[in-house]
Order: sequence, then structure tokens, then C-alpha cells
Amino acid sequence: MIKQFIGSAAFLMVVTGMAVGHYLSADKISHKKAFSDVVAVTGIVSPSLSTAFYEPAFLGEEIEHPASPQMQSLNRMEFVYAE
Amino acid sequence: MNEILLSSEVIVYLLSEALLYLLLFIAAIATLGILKGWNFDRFTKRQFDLENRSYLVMSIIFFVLGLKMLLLPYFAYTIDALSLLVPGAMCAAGVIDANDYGSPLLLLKIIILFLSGLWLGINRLDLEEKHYPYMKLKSWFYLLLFILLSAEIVLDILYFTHIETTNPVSCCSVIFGEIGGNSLPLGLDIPKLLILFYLLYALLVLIVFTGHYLVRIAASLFFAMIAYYSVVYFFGTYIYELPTHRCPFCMMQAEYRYIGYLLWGLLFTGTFLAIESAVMEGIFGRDALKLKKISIGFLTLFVLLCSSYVGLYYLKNGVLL
Amino acid sequence: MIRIEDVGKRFGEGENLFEALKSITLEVEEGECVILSGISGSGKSTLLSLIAALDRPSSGKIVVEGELVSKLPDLHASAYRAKTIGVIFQHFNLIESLSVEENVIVPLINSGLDMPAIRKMAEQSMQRASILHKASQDVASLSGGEKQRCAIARALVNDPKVILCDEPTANLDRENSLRFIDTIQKLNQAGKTIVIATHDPLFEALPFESRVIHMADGMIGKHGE
Amino acid sequence: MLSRSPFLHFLTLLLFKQKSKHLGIMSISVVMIALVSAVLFISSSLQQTLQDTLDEQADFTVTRIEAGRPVSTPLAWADRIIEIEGVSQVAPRIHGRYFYAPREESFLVVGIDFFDEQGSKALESLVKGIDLKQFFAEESMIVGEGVKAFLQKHYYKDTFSFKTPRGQFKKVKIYEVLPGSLNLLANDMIIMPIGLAREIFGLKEDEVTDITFNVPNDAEWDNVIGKLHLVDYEIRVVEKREVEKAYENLYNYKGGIFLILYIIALLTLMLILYQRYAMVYSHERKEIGILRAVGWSIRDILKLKFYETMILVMSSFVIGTVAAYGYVFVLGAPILIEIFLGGANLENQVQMIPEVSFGTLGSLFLLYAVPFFAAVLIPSWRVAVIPPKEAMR
Repeated sequence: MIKQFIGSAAFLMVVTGMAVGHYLSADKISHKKAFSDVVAVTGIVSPSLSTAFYEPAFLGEEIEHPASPQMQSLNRMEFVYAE
Repeated sequence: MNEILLSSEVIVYLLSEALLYLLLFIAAIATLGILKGWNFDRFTKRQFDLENRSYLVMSIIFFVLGLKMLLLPYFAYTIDALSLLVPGAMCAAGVIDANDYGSPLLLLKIIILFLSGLWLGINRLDLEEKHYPYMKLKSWFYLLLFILLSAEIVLDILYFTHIETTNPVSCCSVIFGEIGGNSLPLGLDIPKLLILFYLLYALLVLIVFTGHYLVRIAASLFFAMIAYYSVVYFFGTYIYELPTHRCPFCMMQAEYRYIGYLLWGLLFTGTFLAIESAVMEGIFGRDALKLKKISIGFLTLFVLLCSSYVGLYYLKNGVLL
Repeated sequence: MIRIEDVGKRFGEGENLFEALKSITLEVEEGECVILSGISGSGKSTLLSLIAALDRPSSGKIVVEGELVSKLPDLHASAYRAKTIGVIFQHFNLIESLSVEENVIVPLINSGLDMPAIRKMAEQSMQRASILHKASQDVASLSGGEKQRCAIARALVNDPKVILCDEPTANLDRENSLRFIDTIQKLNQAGKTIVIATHDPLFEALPFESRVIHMADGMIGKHGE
Repeated sequence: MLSRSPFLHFLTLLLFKQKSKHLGIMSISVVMIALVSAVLFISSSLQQTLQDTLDEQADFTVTRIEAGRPVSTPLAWADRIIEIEGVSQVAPRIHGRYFYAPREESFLVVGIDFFDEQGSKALESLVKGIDLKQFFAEESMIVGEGVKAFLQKHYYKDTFSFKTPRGQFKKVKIYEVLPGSLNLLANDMIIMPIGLAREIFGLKEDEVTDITFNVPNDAEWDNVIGKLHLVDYEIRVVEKREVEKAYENLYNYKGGIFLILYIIALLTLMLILYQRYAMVYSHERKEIGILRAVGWSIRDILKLKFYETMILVMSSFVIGTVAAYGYVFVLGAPILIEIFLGGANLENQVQMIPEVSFGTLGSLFLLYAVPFFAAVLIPSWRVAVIPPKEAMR
């Protein structure tokens, strides 16, 4: 094997090792704890997707305009204009 | 299109299988040409071309075999991943049983791996000689293999298109459980099964260096079968540390450190090499000392690995399950 | 020893049929130096490639060092080439992107030897062909004569019994040609069997014992002179 | 020792001497691998994070529906649900999206109860040093990072004035900002006392948005659903398993689309590869002719090609995935993350938890390596079997 090859293989291994190290050293537990806390406080587990107002923002929510599917759905607006 | 066909593992798996089949198809056509026109005594350009073509066939089979060896565990992984989508399935066992194609498919895959390994062995012998003595044999052998491979891809497609995501399937506890599941063969019970397991292993070690080729093949196959049942019905329960958990697939999951892949891999390759060495010595009269050594090494590792789970459990808990 | 029995070689079929060799019978003793002379197209190059098992005859038998080489499967033909034969081609046929040493080790890569042993053999061979001083230089930067010596080093690296040269001096000037003949003489003295296909008149009168065989139209003419 | 192997020596020698030959294929492959694995990394990270939060989610949510759309739920239902056997932790909730009309953007406003013990504890661990009494006493709120940034941009420094449906303005103090690591869940979130939320949404005292509760025994689930429907005709029940299913499909679907795009790209790569290897340059042909003339067999040549391809495949795969890893988990996947989060609402800067599914990586490897080898196999064989004399000409 020639030097260049050994050099590049070693480089690849170091880079891979760095990625693996980063992966193993990531603090997942406190992260998970924080997420659980948010859910415990709010009871809502919907991801904060940057969706438009008339897009589904809650998982499993179906939004449709019953008469005309292209129009903004009715059920997205009621939080503001509730009776 | 159902959800099964959209899952990425299935797409990857089927795509790979289809691509490999395409190559195998090319190899089959080349093989037909070889069978039709082969005559090593002739000095024609055509004969020369056919000899070159045989290299294509062997590269394709070599390549495909190598990938099929990767694809078999991947297949297990795929159906394991599908158990999330199929209601009732806790692991691959339920998904494999989701329709009538699953189990034959898995069996066929193992048979194909065995046979193509054997093909490569014959091919090596053929190349060592100066007049291609086994060319006809290996060509016919390949055509047989190709028929099996065609059956495999048909079963692959049938299997994955017929998994229902609405009908619940049984999970492994039902399939291998005590009630209603298929019980042990030959009227064995657990102690007899274990005695047979260790006896057969000892027998294999003892006769592998003798000349009883047929006995060796039979013993290896029998051992593989008994080993399968022993792992599912006895050793597996120690891997899961649960006396009622009997499943050949769950041990491939991350919770058990993927030990199933190693365990089954050792058993399959060990058995295969034992059979191949017997074939090489019995039929072709070759020396296969190296094969025998590796095979016994693998099987020994397999037996030790199985037993160590029992031993460790006993050491840790002071009782047996 | 090379024994050629009733060897013919035909190319093409039907109207395009061309008979390059017509029933050649020839024996070359061990340690002998044979010059195949004749104009281009006389079949001498074809004969050389048949001896090297680079090609197969359409009929007849070729036996080299006890091996029937006229009908060898590729795996054995190449093993035979790697073990028994050293070839020097007219156009040198070196891999231009590699250095001299890297070119010289090529025949030994699949020999089962390890790298240090191969390096050592390459060094000896380059010494013999007097190109050692350029070992690490790229082939592309060499002169014609140096390339020739590199090709010789490559042909000698596996210590072959038989050396085949195809028009070795066609691309060389007179000085380098004489130098080449000098090398051949040394090899011949070392006991190698040498077959040279050439139309260079320089080889008609070599300073050492050799047999000249004239070829024309795929047939052998008068023996020796 | 590997380094003493002449074959490897020669293989690597050829690879590096002729690197320009491989560089093109290599860079295309690396880009493709990096792109696809980045997408897979993002989706598996997001999915995993969301899956983990599911444990805290209540088993059931009920709302009242009127003409097929959810409307405010009577608080009285809560008392009736408690009476159902096997039900625990019944909690009426008030939450909803507050629409900030001028910019067509919206916040998720959640009202929380001071008397919810578990929630209070979690809040204390979430916002260090919070004085619960003070927080619930004043009209204040805890906002997500995205909300904070948005308000800042619109010159709301410490307070924000909500407009209630009755047309009044309600000034609310920003008490604290949630840490950025929670952005995946809480970017557009506003947490405030429940009474305040009720006022902002204009709900009456006996109304809530929905009611959640747990049924610890799974076997009771269907039974409970049956009883719920006796409570009121207008009841709609959302089960946790529906939400679970939705999670799985959320990014699977996007992964699936990407997979199809990837397959198209892959076919293109295969074509390029096939072309590249089928179109053998004369000097390449000559090289192989030379190798065979000096004693290499067809098998040796095929072996050379095979290992050459293997090194290319492996190294491009490793480079691609490692680059994707760095891009996603170190740099935070700028640009690409937008596909997953959308760009219509508040800008979200999600911090992703490293989550690599090795099964997925294995799939990716197979999907890449199999076609690569398959495309190279036949052209390599073609070159390898050219008679050496012809090849050297």
C-alpha cells in the first residue's frame, strides 16, 4: 500500500471517529427530559412546524372545507373568531 | 400500493433483488450459449469467446452470492422493521407468517445460498484444471440454481404484495408458544433435544476428519435442524431471559444486541462449510482441510455462544429458567 | 525447450479468411538464440504471440518447457506467462503513468511473493538491465533507449527461461540497438532461450552463436545460414 | 501484514496515479450520498424526538364537534368522564392558535393550571428559578424562542397585547423564554395561566378547548370509548394510537418521496457509470492488455476492478455520510431543514439531537452499492477479456 492511500484512509477514519465520538457524547438524556417536561406542562405534543394558519398544525387533524376543498378550511379559524 | 411497498426497506430490498436478478438473467443466457456451443477441443474463435463468457457468469455469480449473503440478514431486518406496520406483529416472526409465501421464501433463500456457495466451490475446482472438466456440470447446476432464483424473486414479490396491514397476525408467542404452536419434532422434549444437540455436535467433530461423506452431510443437516429447535425452544429463552419467549427473530433486535445475526450466521456458515467440505472430498476427491477447520471452528463458536447464555444466566441468578 | 508442431493460424472467416501461419514446425533447444527474420506480415510476430500463449493456434501443438501451451485456459496461460516467459515488445508497452520500478514489478504482483521480496527482485532486474539509476522516474519522461531497458528489466524480473522479443530494435537508433544486442548476448550466455522476431539486418550477423530462420508468407524458409 | 501485499500496493498505486479518472464519479456519488443521508438523518432525528415525547401524552382527548368541526367543549363533561371506571388524570385544557393578523402568522397559546401538581413540577424544572405564585398571579406568559424573536422584531419588548374576540386588548408580560433546544415543540408556543388563555380566546367560564385523560389499562380502551359516546352525541375522541400512527407517517412520507427522487438520481448515476466504464479509453485498454501480456489472468483483472470499485464505493459512502452527519447535527442542517418544518409561519431554528438509525444507513448502503457494482460489472468484464494482443495495439 502506498503512503497516499494510508494517509487518506487514516484521514477518513479520524473523521469517522470524530462523528462517532460526537454521536456517542451527545447529551440525549437531558434533552429528552426537557421535552418530556414541556409535554407534562402543556399536554401538547404537536411539533412546532412552521405551517401556515390553514395547514394542519395538530397531528392527525384533518382540515378541509366541506364545500370547497381549495378554500381555507373553516375549522382553522374558530380559535380566533369563536363565539 | 399499500404501506408495505412504500416503506423504504422494502423498496431497497426489492430493488436490489430485481437488479441482481437482471444480472443473473444475463448470466443464464450466457450459460445457455455455453451449453450449446462448448467444445474445448475446438480451436475456433467461438470457443474462445465462450471461455471468456464463462468468466462473466462466474463474476456475476460471485458478486450476487456476496450480496445475497448481505441481503439475507437485510431481509430479516426488513421484515423486522415491518412488524411496526403489521398489527399484532411484535417481531419478524409474525410478519413472516403474514401470508403463505413468507416461510417458503426464507427457506428458499437459505437453500440458494447453500447451493451457490457449492457452485463457487465447483467453479474453483474447474479453474484449477487445464481443460475445464466441470464446465457442463456447473452450467447445468447454474441453470438449476437460476430456476430457484427465479422462484425466489417471484416469491419475493408475491410475499411483499400480499402482506395485509389491516388483518392482525399472530406474534411469536403464539407461533412458537406452548398453546397451539408447532411443537418439537420427532416427539422430543427439551432434555432429549439438548442431549441430541450436544451429541450431534460431538459426532460432527468426531467424524469430520473421517471419510464418511454421506454421514457427514446427513449429520450436518440434522445438526442444523436440531440446533434451530434448540435455539428457539431452549437457548432463546435464556437470551430473552424469559421462559415463555420463544422466537428465532426477536434476538435480532437491538435489545438483544443483534446477537441473532451472529448466532444464525455462525450456524449457517458452519453447516454450509461442513457440507461443502464433504462434497469436495466425497465427490471431487479434493482435500478440504481448511474448510473443515473453519466449519468446526464456527460450529464450536455457535455451541459455546448458545451454552454461554445458559451459563451466564445461572451464574447471575443461581437458578435455571 | 520450445517445440512447435504443424501450427497454423487463421484469422477471419469466408472471404476475409487470412492464413497468418501455415503449418509451422520448429524446435528451439534450451539456451539457443533463434532469430525469426522476414518482412512484416510474414507471420513471425504471430508465431511469437502463440509461443507466449497470448493467442491460440487454429491447429497444431506448441509445447514450451514441457507445457502444452497451445490450448491453455486463461488462468493457466497467464500463470505460464508469469513464470516462464519474458516478453519485450516493439512499442515497449509500458504503463506510462507509472515509474520504472512500478512497471518492473507488474509481472510479480500476483506471484504470491510479498512486497519486500518483489522489491528486491525488481532491483536486481533493473541492475541487470542497467536502468536502476532511473528507478523512481516516470516512464513517460524516459528516452527510447531507457524505455527499452525498462522493458528488458520487466521481462527479466520473473527470471524466465524463455525470452521473446518482438521487433526489439525497431524504435531504437544504432547505438542503442548495439547495446541491446550486447544485453541479449549476456542473457544468452546466462542460459536463457531467446527468440527474436525482427527484420533488422543487424541481427543477421550476431557476434555470438545464433540460428536465423527466415519466414515468408506464414511459412519457414531455409534454416540457418 | 496488509501493507506487504503487492496486490494492494499496486491497486492503491493505480488508484492514486489515475485519480482524475475516478474523481468525477466520486464527487457525484459523495454529493448524492450526503444529500440523501442528510434527509434521512433529519427525519430520523425529528421522528425520534417526537416519539420520545409520546410517553407523556394523554391516552385520550375529547372535544365537542358541531357540524363536523371542533368547537369549545363544556367543562361539565369532565365530571362525567371522571365517573367512568378506569379513567384517571382527567384534565380540561385550553389551548389554541392565536392569529396575529397583520403578518398572517400564529402562535400556539396554551393555558395551564396552577393546581396541576405534575405540570407545576415540570414547569419548575423547565424554567429554572420560576416563582410559580408570581407567574400565576400576574398576567404573564412564557414564550418559545420563535415567538420571542417575532415579538422583538415587531417592537414588543416585554409585553404583548392580545386582542380578544370581544375586541378588547389584553396586555401580557413576557415572563421567561423557553430554551432553544426545545424549538421542535415549543418554538411558537406561549404558556400562560389558564384564566388568561380563556379570556384571550373568549371562552366562557364553563367552556374549555378539550379534555384529556388516561386509561392505564389498555384492555379497557374500547370499553371506555363506548361509554364516552354515551356522554354526549357531539363528542369526538382522539386516541393516542392515532397520534402515534400520524407520527410514523409524518416523516416516513417525506422520506419515501425522497427515496423515490433518490432512486431516479441513482438510475442516472448508473447510466453515467455504465457509460463511463463501457467507453474504454484506448490507454485504459492498452494498460489492461499490458497487464495480461505480462502474466495477469482475467480473474486478476476482474479482482483489480472489483477492489477498485469497492474502495470507491466505500470511501464515497463514508465521506458522504460523515459530511451529512456534520451538516445535520453540527451545523443544524441549514436550508434543508426548511423542507421538514415549512417556512410559512414563525422562523424555527431547531436543534437536532443526533439520532442515527444504523438500519437506515445499511439500507442506504445497499441502495447505493448494489447498483454501483452492477453497473460496473459487465463493462469491467468486457475490458478484461479483450485479447491482450488486440488491447495493446
